[in-house]
Amino acid sequence: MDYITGQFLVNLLMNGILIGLIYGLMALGLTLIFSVLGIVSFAHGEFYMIGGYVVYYLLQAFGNLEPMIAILIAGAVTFVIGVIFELLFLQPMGKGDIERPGEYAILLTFGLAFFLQHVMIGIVGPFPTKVDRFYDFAEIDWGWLRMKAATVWFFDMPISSSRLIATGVAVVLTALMIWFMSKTWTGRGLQAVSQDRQAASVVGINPSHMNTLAFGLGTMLAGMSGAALVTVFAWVPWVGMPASSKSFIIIVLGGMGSMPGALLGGLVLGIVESFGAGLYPDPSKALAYKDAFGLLVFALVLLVKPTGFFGRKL
Amino acid sequence: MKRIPIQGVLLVLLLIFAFAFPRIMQGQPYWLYVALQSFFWAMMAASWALLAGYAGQFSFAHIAFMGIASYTSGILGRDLGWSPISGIILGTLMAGLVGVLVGYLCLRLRRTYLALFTIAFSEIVRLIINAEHEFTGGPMGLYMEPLLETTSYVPTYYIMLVALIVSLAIMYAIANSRLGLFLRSIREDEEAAAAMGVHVVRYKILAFVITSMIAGIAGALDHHIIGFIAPNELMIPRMSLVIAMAVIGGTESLISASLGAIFIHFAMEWLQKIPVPASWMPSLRENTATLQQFGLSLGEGYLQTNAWRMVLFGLMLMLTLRFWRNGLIQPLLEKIGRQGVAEETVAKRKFSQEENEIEGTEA
Amino acid sequence: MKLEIKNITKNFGGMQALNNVELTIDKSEIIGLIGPNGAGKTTLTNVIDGVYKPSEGEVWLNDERIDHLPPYKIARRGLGRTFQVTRAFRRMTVMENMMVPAMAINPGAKRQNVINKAQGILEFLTFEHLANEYGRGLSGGQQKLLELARLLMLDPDFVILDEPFAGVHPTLQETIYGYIDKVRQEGKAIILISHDMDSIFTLSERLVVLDFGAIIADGNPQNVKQDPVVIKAYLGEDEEEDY
Amino acid sequence: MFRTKRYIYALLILVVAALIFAACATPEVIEKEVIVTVEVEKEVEVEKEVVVTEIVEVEAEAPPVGRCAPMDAADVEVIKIGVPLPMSAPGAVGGGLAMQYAVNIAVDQLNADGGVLGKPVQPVFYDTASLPERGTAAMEYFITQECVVAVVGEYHSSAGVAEKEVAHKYHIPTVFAETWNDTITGAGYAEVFRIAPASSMVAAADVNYISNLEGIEFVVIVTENTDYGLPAADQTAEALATIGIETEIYSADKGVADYSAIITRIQAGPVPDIVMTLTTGEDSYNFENQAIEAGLMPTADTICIANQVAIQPAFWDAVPGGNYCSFRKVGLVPALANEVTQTFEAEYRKRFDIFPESYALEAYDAMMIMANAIENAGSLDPDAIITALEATDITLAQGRYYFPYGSDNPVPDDEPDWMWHQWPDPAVLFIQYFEEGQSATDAAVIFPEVYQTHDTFLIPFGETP
Repeated sequence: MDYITGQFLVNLLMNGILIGLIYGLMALGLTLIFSVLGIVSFAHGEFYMIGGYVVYYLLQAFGNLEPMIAILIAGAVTFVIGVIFELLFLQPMGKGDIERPGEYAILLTFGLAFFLQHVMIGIVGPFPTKVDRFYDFAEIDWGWLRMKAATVWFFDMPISSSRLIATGVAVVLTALMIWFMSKTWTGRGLQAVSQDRQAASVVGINPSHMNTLAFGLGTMLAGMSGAALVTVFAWVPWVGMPASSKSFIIIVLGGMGSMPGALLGGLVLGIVESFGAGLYPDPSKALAYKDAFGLLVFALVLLVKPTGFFGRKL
Repeated sequence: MKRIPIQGVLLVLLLIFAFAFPRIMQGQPYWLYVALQSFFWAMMAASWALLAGYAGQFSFAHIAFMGIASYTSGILGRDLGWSPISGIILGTLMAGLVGVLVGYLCLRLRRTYLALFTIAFSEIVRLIINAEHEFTGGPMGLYMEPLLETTSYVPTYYIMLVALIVSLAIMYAIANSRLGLFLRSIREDEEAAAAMGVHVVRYKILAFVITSMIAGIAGALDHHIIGFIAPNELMIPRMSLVIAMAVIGGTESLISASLGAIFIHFAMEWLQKIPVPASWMPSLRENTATLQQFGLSLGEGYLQTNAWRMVLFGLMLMLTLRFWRNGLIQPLLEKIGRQGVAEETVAKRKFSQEENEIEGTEA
Repeated sequence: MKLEIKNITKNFGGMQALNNVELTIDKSEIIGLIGPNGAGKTTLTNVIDGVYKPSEGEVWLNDERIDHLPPYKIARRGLGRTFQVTRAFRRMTVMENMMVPAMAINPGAKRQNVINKAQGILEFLTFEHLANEYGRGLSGGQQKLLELARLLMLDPDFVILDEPFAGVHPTLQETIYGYIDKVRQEGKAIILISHDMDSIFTLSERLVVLDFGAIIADGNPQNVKQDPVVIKAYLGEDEEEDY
Repeated sequence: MFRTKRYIYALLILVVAALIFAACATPEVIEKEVIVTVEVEKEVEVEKEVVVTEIVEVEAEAPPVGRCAPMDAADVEVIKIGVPLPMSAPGAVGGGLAMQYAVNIAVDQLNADGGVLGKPVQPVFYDTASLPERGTAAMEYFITQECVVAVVGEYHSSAGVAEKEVAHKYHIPTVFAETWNDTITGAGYAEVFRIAPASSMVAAADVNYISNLEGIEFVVIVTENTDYGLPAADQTAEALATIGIETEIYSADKGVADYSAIITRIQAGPVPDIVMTLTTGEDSYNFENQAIEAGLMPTADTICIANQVAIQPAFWDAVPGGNYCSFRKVGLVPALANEVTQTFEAEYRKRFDIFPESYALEAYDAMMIMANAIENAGSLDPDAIITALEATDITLAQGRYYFPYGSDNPVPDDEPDWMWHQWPDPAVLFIQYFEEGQSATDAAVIFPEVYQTHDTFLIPFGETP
């Protein structure tokens, strides 16, 4: 246990915060979908995966494409897929044709996840790919802050530059999303629907359009987070499964349907995983249980306070 | 009840077929083995249908109970030299015990929350089995003592068949007893059921216990027959297979769910390669490179579709949910069984619809 | 038979839904429970029924304290209720719906006896032709009837009817009147919650008025009607147009 | 509860049906009938006598059923060879696809040269998804449905352990291509051969290499939580302990994308002399990239031993800072490719455009070895094929194949059990990059000495040879 020093703990915390912000971005779309449609999309990770692949193939085809534009295109592609799926499969839920919408949505999105993942295995193949970091950092040495192309040392603590870029994208996207939800007419419409469907429809908002829009936006956010993270992690068609389960954990931690909650939940999950893996006594199992720590916290929160930190009543 | 003779006849025919299967498939142990495995899936799907379709508890932990029972039996056999039979019994009890725990923890959780919690539980179980490899064998898997010291599948086929029939009979009896009635009322409306005097807590837990014990016995039996278990079998995609089988069969009928499982298991085997008509062959031959690009390949008159059958499967699950909410097999069975009654019911429904309309205009 | 509600207070977060409610019912009678929207009528029902635990106070049924008991035990001890929004078991037939309470209170019940009893009740409520229909196939009014039928199967001493006339066809309303009469004849107490003032005044023998979570009047309907406090509480509220 | 009578009737019908059909059913292979009966008896009381008597009765007239392939090549139109591979989750789909492609190349070559024994060869693929249950199904399917004469392939040991049992049951010669678990050949079945290394062999090679380096005291192993990774890590750690080197193992589930906590933890402890990666595929890329970005390896103090997927060009996309990492490569490297390898590689590159991975080479070779053995045996008789396999002496893509220990020459006591029917020479090489973006063909082979293209066992960090 002699490796546990103050510096070590600070490093763990920092790692947890960085990855936590990224996790938060992953879950943002899911929480939006939940707040408006009241369902959890089990195919969330698959949209995340598709977003990453869109960027990968765009950059393969047009090598000098500005990465940020590639991210936007990835968002557009996943938006379209999400909207099509919503129109074809989720619309009947809003119309009351479905006996038990909650269960229907769970099973349906589960099927979609299965479908998309295997379609991608068929199309792109099962071999890992990865996109190199979008931008190289300049070389700097100021003592407390050193930078090289791939790494930044902040008080001697190494931080991957691609991770920093992804975190930046995450923060910008989250800010944009919160602005969109609170300041634009459409965003307020979404919020109105998420709070009271009937009242919203009385004041002239078409809830079923809002459903479609919310699902599309949710999948778009998933796609964009995948697009931003394809430089951080190696990419395979089943990369979405862990992303999905992390997103579930996060939205439950933060409170289903709450956007700031998603960010906070992401941070909590990142920190819990980081400290869990860093401090678990048996080193050979520390990493093996990394996912289990998050799941355990998740299960406990579900049991003790299912509404999470910011959640509304069940 | 008078109205099910057709169904009854069908059932008997089906049973006769099932018992005659080894005879029909003489010299083809492969199909016998496939059938044997399909019975395992049928038990899983039917017990999940009881839990989800009757009691309304959409749990994803079913495969974990299967794993718990199998691993308990396997480890007892390895470390304490227990015979498979006693191992299976204890494994099943263990699954039931964990079922009590999970059922109790899940009392307050509904729908999405329940699904998420049970997924987490199931993953934690798998991660523990994987990580504690000194004890469980971990990813290297665990040898399970064979149930019978024979390489023929005939006796094991009958064992699984009888296990399936007995478990279906037990579940059918439950579904049609007071307990089934209460479970369905809980599914429909917990609060109203409680107001009608139904002990919601007890029956919810009971549903978990019974179904997880059936999943447990199915798993323990099957893995003793295979002789080996690996944690890969507890992965969530395997659970989705169970769910898809039950959904495509029909979650509100045990027999439909189990027939769905058997049907899908056979279909998945058959779909490994699709026989391609000779007339297509020349054009397909020219495109061999394209085919291989997508993980397909062409044998003599066959198209390899290993990866793509999963795509088909996912699509089928989605379409079934969207357009045939009672599954594909259940409506079929109902149609056969209710021919005489159909008209009467339609008339009644029409009547009540009219009444509905009257009220609609008034409100 | 005796139902005592002693000093009940119920808080939701900062909001006080019920405030020191005292009510005793010790004989067979029809009690009308009225009050403006949000007065706490449904909350009171839920507290009596065990869905909510009261923040303060006690509920006693036949000299047994029941406020800590779960709803199913309270139901078995002889207190039944309907719901404001009907809660039929939608994917069960009418007959199955009715078997649930009968089987729940009497584990040893013979299936045939239960069916016979249910058939009698269905005939009385004039919808025996729908015995094999699914709950979801029924109209709103028929669902109300189904809830009443379930209550008869449960056979409680105290019956709480929450808005039994809301959205019900006039012919069915007659049936419900008949039902209330019958239950009254059997010597049971009925707590009737309704916005339909005509029915309340026609039927009830005692009238309780709730406002802001407190009882502001309790007594003979005619007297209560004249009570200035009650008139004030309803001032500016057109209760008929609420619906 | 309500319809007890109906259940009794139903059970009665069941029992009668069981009676009739258990009587009619002929068991395929009956070895120990007595035990059969006893077990059935425990399972369902009602049917015990029925099954007992009938099975025993029928047993006498039962024809021996098993493999359906004829013994003589003249009796078949095509020679079918079963190829079990993982082609869907949770198996390694990538490995399965590559091996399928490699087998197809081998078959095309064989058939272009006139086939085997004058008949064309046809591979029969089956998806085993890394599950033992699927493995058994695959073998039953091959042997009793498709009438294959032999089986080659498989990627996952978890499926392989089940497959070897069925191969043994039907006496079908089988060459395993990429299953490393010791027990595969350790069981000593006459039918089972293996050209992949046993995991103990690889561990031994790793240890051998490390023991040749100077000043190594502390090794960190990062492994994946799979049937490959865990035993490999444990065996390596055990062997390193015997030569006084301390190890620390970190094992991770597949799909863990973020390793930063563990990297921080390693950095907080004593500086490791070597960080060795036993995770595979995308997981190894993730770990290596994150470790390199964090400055854990490679440095002047810490040697980076990457996973062998580092041989792929994708390594440089995924791990841009991976210069000076060495990696262990099982199977040939481009620098040592012979003519067979080059012909195969040219064909393989048409689809994948990379130097074939060891499992692709093994799949190709396994098919070729089997074809060669059938040709030499001159018949489809399993005994003849097994004899021919034991006498294998052929140079293929990975080098010269032979099986030193078999029925004529049993495994001696001082050799481990798994040497039975095991090709002893899978090349286990250590290769090191010394320029960023370097192609694997140009990288230096640093170990073992016989294959060296560079004369030290390690190119120190930052130096260019």
